[in-house]
Amino acid sequence: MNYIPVNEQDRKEMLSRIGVNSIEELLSLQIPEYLRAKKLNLSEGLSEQDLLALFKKYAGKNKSNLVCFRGAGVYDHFVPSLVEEIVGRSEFSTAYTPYQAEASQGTLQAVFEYQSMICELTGLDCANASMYDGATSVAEAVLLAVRTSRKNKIIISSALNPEYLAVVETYTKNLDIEIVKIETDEKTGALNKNVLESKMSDDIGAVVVQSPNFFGVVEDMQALSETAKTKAALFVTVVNPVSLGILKTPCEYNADIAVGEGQVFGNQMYLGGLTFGFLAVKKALEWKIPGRVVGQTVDKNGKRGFVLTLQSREQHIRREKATSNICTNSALNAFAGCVYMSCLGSSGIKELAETNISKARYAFNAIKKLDGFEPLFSDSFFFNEFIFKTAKNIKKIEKALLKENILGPLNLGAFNKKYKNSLMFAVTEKRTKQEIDKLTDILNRA
Amino acid sequence: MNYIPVNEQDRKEMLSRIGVNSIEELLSLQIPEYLRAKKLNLSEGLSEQDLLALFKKYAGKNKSNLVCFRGAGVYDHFVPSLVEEIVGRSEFSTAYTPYQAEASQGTLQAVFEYQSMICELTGLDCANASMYDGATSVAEAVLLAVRTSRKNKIIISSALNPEYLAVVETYTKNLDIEIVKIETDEKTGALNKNVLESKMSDDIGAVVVQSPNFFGVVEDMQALSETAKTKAALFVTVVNPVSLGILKTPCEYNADIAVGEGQVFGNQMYLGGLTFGFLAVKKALEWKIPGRVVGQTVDKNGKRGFVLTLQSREQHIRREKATSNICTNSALNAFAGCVYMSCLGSSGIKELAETNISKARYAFNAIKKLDGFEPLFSDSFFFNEFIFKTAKNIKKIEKALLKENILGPLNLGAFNKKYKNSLMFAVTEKRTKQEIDKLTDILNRA
Amino acid sequence: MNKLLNEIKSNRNENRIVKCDVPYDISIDDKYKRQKNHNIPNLSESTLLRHFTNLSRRNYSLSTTFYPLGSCTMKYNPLVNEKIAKFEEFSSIHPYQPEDTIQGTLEVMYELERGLCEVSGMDYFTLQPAAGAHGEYTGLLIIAEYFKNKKEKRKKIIVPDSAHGTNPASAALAGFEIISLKSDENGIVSPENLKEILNKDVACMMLTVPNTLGVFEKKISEISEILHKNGSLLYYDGANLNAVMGIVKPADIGFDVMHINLHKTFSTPHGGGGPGAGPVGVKAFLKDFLPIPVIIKENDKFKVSSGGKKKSIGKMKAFFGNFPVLLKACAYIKSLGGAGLKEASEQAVLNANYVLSSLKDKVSIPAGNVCMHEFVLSSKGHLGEGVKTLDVAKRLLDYGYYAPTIYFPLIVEEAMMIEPTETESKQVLDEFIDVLSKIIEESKINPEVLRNAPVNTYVSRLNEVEAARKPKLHW
Amino acid sequence: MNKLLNEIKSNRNENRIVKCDVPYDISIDDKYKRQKNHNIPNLSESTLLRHFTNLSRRNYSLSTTFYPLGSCTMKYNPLVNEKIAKFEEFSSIHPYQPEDTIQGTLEVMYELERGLCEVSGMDYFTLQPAAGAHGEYTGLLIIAEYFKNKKEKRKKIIVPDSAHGTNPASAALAGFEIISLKSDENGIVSPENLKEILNKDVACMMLTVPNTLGVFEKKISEISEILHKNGSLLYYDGANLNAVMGIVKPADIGFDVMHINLHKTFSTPHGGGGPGAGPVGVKAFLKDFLPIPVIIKENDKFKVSSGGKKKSIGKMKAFFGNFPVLLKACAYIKSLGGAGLKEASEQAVLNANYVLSSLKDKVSIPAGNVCMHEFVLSSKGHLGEGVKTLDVAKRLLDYGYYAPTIYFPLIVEEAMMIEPTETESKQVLDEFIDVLSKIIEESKINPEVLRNAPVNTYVSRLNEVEAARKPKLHW
Ligand SMILES: Cc1ncc(COP(=O)(O)O)c(C=O)c1O
Ligand SMILES: Cc1ncc(COP(=O)(O)O)c(C=O)c1O
Repeated sequence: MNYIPVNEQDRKEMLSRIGVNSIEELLSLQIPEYLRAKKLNLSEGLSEQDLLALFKKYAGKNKSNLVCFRGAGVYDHFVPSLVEEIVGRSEFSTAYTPYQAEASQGTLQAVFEYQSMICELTGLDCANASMYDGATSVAEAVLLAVRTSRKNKIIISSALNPEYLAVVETYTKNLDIEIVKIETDEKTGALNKNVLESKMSDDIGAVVVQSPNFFGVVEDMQALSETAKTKAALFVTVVNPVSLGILKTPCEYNADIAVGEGQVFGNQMYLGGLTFGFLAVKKALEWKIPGRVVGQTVDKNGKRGFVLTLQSREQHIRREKATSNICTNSALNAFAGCVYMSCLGSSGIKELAETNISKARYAFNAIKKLDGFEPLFSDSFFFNEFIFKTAKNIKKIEKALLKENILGPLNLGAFNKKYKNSLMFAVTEKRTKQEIDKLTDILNRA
Repeated sequence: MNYIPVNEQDRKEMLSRIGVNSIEELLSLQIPEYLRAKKLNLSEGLSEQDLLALFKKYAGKNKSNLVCFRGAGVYDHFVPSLVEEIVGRSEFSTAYTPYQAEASQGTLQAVFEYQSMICELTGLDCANASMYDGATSVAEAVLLAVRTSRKNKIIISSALNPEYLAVVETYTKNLDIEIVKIETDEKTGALNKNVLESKMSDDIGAVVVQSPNFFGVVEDMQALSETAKTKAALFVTVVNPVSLGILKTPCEYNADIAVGEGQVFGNQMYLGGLTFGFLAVKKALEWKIPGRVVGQTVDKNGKRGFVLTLQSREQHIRREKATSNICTNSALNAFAGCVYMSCLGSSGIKELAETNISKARYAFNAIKKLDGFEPLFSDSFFFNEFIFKTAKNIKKIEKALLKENILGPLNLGAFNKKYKNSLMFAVTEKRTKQEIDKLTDILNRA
Repeated sequence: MNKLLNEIKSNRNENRIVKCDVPYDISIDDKYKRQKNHNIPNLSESTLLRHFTNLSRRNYSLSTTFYPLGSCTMKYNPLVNEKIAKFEEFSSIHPYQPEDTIQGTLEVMYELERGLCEVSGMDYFTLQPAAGAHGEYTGLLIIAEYFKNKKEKRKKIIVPDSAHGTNPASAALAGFEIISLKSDENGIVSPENLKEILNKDVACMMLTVPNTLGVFEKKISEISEILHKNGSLLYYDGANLNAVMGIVKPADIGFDVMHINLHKTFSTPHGGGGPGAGPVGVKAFLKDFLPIPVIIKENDKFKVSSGGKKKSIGKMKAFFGNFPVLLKACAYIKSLGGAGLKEASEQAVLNANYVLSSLKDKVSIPAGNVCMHEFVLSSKGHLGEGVKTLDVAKRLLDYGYYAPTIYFPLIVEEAMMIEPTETESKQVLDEFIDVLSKIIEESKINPEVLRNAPVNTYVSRLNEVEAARKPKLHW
Repeated sequence: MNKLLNEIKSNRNENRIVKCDVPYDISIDDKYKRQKNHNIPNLSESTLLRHFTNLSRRNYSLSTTFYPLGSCTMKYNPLVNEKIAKFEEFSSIHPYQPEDTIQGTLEVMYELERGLCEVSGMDYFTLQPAAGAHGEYTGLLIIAEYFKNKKEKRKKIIVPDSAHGTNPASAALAGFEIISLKSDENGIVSPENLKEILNKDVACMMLTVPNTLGVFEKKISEISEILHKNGSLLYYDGANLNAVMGIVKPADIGFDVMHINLHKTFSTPHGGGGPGAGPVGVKAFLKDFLPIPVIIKENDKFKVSSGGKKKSIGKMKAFFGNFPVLLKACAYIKSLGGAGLKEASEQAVLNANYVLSSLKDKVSIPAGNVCMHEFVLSSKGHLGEGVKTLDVAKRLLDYGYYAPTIYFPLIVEEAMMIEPTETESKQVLDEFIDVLSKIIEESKINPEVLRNAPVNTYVSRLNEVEAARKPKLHW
């Protein structure tokens, strides 16, 4: 099976214009025989119907559509139909990066609108078109901070999502950058301003803090930012955009760079494979940021239009001196985020955040009442994710929940022995009261 | 919940321009108080998420996606992804009937292409844009035949799909039209030319024959048509368009009108609710046909374009003298048919027919070998549907099949006592060898 | 780029769709066999995607533009309903599946029926009719059957001259003779006129409320009384139900039979000409005449009942009706709820009056200064030399609007029927008002521009006369 | 109609998406609480559908037009793959679900890995990289780790001057210094030149085969030998793999590491700028350096393995990679099969040569008269007074074509890089050839037309200089 719209007759005519007898001849003119490959050892092609059947079979091997109380970086939020409808339009999905601006005003204006909404949400001045995901956006933020501060020592909260931390470590490993980790308080799960203060010195380029942090705890960003600024370090925040409907904005606590994972805005979970990283900065850093940026301009007739801009930062122009090697990014996922944000609007995003927090608190309070469950950080302020220690058998709990099609909390012990017996719950707006009650009930009986 | 994009502030400004204080005032100016309704007793509105959950609940009460060996008018054919993609484009689905031609060239050209392909398929000269379904297209064909022949006695094969027959009876009941049924041969399940001949007389306006008929048997249309023509009656054929990839065309046996159900071309089964009737005629009947017709023309600059035409036949102009009362038809379903036909092309439609017949014969031959199953019409030529008499317990068979997610053959006894113990099987290209073998196996063990 | 399918050449070698995994077995007696090959090109999927995607871009549609097409209620078609309609649990159902395997499907239909009954006040509904006209036809057959059953010979139906063309056409199809009733300049029926033409031959009168001019029939009670006293029935053409949900129930104000266009009031998309659905509601005394099958609920189980309905008019369509349309309409009712439906109608009325108020000084509004969900204006005397309503309509296309319904109802000269619906914002209406006003001015200053319109569409004005004179109906 | 989101006013009253069915519990200490409201308009779904649908109509895209964008392999993106990618069984999976609940997902990734290995000849693949550049970066980190492990200090990477910008940029990011290698006018690397600059500092050389001029590197074996003898490795930038599937395997001809752009060769759509996927393949000796986690098959069960990989470069992206892209690519391989993939490459080569042959008398083709899947032309000296390649590109937009890649590779003046791909028909190519020839003529007769192009697009030529001078990056 193939998608080739050329038949034998066409092929003959084409070969004859070229002046060869066969495609084989065309190839042999260019490729020495001894370099040629043998027949590919792959299964035979499939008809559309058989292909669907094969992938239905694969699909059937998953236990899917679970009621999800698991987060840790990827969250089960509701995706409005509008997002799928728009993002699925082939004019968006089958276009390339908008090199020809005049023929790409759809994509370009959408990116401009996306950038605008990210700026609104974070309060910062300039957002790029997207990075691959939250993890790489943190890594790029670190590089940006090093570039800007001209200091190669970066403090990072150890409560940064461990996947992100791993990526930052990979990205920086060959670049003579020193990562200094600071630990969170054992009691609160939050960073302690004094601890940060004790690590600050003039050679620190930036302080990177995630809030809500990996444990779900909201940090006192104001205090941390002020502490970072005492030594003129940049303050880099890693934020869950859903939380920005209600939590203090990066701008409000004077962050220089805000990054994060956008999957929560209009993208399904897909094994964590439908992601985009957002990256926003203060005006001063505008010309230093990585990735594509869209700007407004006018056409010959003075009509408003949009183009890729600040391009001299980029690899296709500056090559090894570019601010990043990124080329293809996560445009369509960021576009889903764009449609999602517009679909909710300011008031909807606020309600979204409020609903998340309300449901998470409802679940937290219900679980707290159960025998055998104790909050790991009892007095901390969390957003939509929290941790309980339990004396119960975690494997058994997971099984009991799965039997009822519930993907229960994450066993933090699997990440870090320090957190043995700790379960991390994520509760989004998508979880109904009924589902939460059922979870609580099963936990109770387990 | 509602979809209203107007808030209180807007509303105030609007009311003030109108010069009233409230919508209520606007209503009370026009509607006497005593005519006003009480509060609607309906459940509260639902959010998008809750609505989806409710309908997932309904959906879950169906036993769906069965391996379908049932036909009798609605068939389980494969629908290519292209059809869904195109038909789902909102520019097509959310447009109205193309009254403003210049702003509707997409729909209009598509209908023109649809008409063209129906003409290609049937060999006739003119097709309309669609009727509601196969049944109403037969009914409209009868009315058209009466109108054209000016004779109100119509012969109809009793092997016409009983649902269609019922609709024809409803449509003709108040119109002084006499329906004469002719029976099929008990042995062959087909009409006998001599029987038709014996019923023919000068006052017969038309002869209506379905082929493959309700029993799946292909009629000798040539002979029947010739017989009808001996008395100058119109020959009206009801055809399964899939079969036209291989069977003689209405044109080839000199039919005047060809109608049928288009669901088989690109529309899912949906309880028999995603249908369109096609209706094609010879040139001479062009001005008499019911429904919308699209024609080619040119614009002011000589550029090709398409418009609704022959409109003076229609209700909005001719009112009670119109050729039909139809207004809204089944445009989008017919469009699915259009995309489907184009997706297969001539050679694909031929292969489709050949695959249907091959698979049906494979199943027929396998079942024939089983104890307790005997073909009802052993020597007749069938397309993709056939009947077996069985001594086995039909209820038990159905149950056993359903347990394996197979929707087995139709129990004809439920339609007509005459066919007690008869099972009608439909086998389309969508059924795999494996599925047919499984069916046979279960039948054998039942 | 402007090719017809048959002008495209992208010949694929093989078919990706159909595959035969049993031995080919296709020997056929020549007398059954197709001789001539048809000429449908064998094109690649990529070619076809491009062809049809580009075609789609030549359509104005509700998803791209304001569509103030009077009488058609081009309101927003919620996407979530489309999504629900795609559930395989609904799409893969065969109509002859056993009842207990389609309980979900039947429940949806049952719930829709109940919802329509509540909105309309009727006691029973059939969901079988496929469109408004089909619903009219069904309703009139029910009425015919009712009288047949009463052994009354009533062969006439009164239809106001302002009615939609399908009303008389359906009546004729149902075997009735039509008596056309002259309405006043508001499209309103006067009880006096009615009395004059009424007699024992009259089976029923068909009415639209509000009427096609957007005017609520104030004397409806009187009219109903007159008809019912005469033994005649009253039929409600539900095309304009979007004006009165939660405000007036047709059954309460005297109607006996009605249809509803789900593709109008209940927001299912129109598909460029269908499929729609035209459920028919009746009062209890007409129940037995409804088409078969009907869906009933017994001990929390849903059943399909066809038998024992001797009086039924029979079947109007194979199987059950346009199920996906029914499904979307049911979802619409569930999502809005009672309050939402009423808000919808109220806002529809507000929007129409807002546009009317804003235009009333620039055109004539024969039916006066308030309206229900739509209104009809006459451009006569308000346009420049030689400019017609048709030209205004075409010029609107140039500004990116679909045109309102024109030259309907027939009783208004140079009519333009505007129905904004409730799902348009004040901003959209303001801009439309501005543009229409501007066009009216333009017609005086530069009438040629209107007569040459449209110029911004894919084709300029098309020659309809030529199309009908020498019909070219296929490639 | 040309509004930005924040200029639209269609204020809805309520939110239809989010609903809270537990008691509101939102008290927050002020120090955590957002003070300023953001300014994202609250618009209705109907308004947004129209806004974004209209935006979509301002894009050229593969689904509407020929898109001969060299180096980008804009081949047809099969719809069935999109459909498969939407299966809820895949979309609803959380990355931390237990292995035994995601066997289907893991099997898809495993099958894709196997398929890519077969096509490329490599022994192992990681699917984690999110795009081509990310793949380069991954591959170079693997190479760096390999040398670290061998305790060799090799800090340099050779990149030909014809290479894509991401090559040097990725190398820099991986901590390498770049040695630019001058290639000949065909973009071909000469073994002699290579030898001259080679030394023990060189970790690897990056090559694209065929190169960015569409020329197959005939001396690849010699180059490979030179490098390997020096202890250096050879990196394959797989952006041009569409030329050689089933024809040449990169691993066979001397490459040690490579990435593949699934959004090019394996037909996943480009999404207006991603997401793509850039799986990286390595020969067995580099296996241990691959990113974690890896997917392994044990006793017919699929497992995710992260541990025991001490040598791994670590993680390149959170979780597993861009799964929906991987899924589509896997479906593509399964649907074409081995023969289909080879046919695809063969036809891609034929199509490119057909266009080349048809244009060769009208422009310069620096790399000669045959090519692989794409070719680069130079318009220098073939256009009218003052007309540039840029103008030709813009004029192509007027004729409804997306423009080829221009001014790349950097070594060709006034370059235009044309890659037709295998999914275009002869008719499409013929028409494109005609139009391009016509434009070249036009440039001589009427150069202004080109300099003013485009005129048929939604906006005319945009001022990029102004955009960068006074950046306006949000509303
Ligand atoms: C007033 C009125 N009655 C009846 C109809 C006919 O409805 P349908 O087109 O669904 O058959 C229409 C539709 O245009 C209408 O506006
Ligand atoms: C030759 C070449 N290398 C590398 C890349 C980078 O790939 P990506 O955009 O997927 O990061 C491209 C893409 O344009 C390319 O053409």
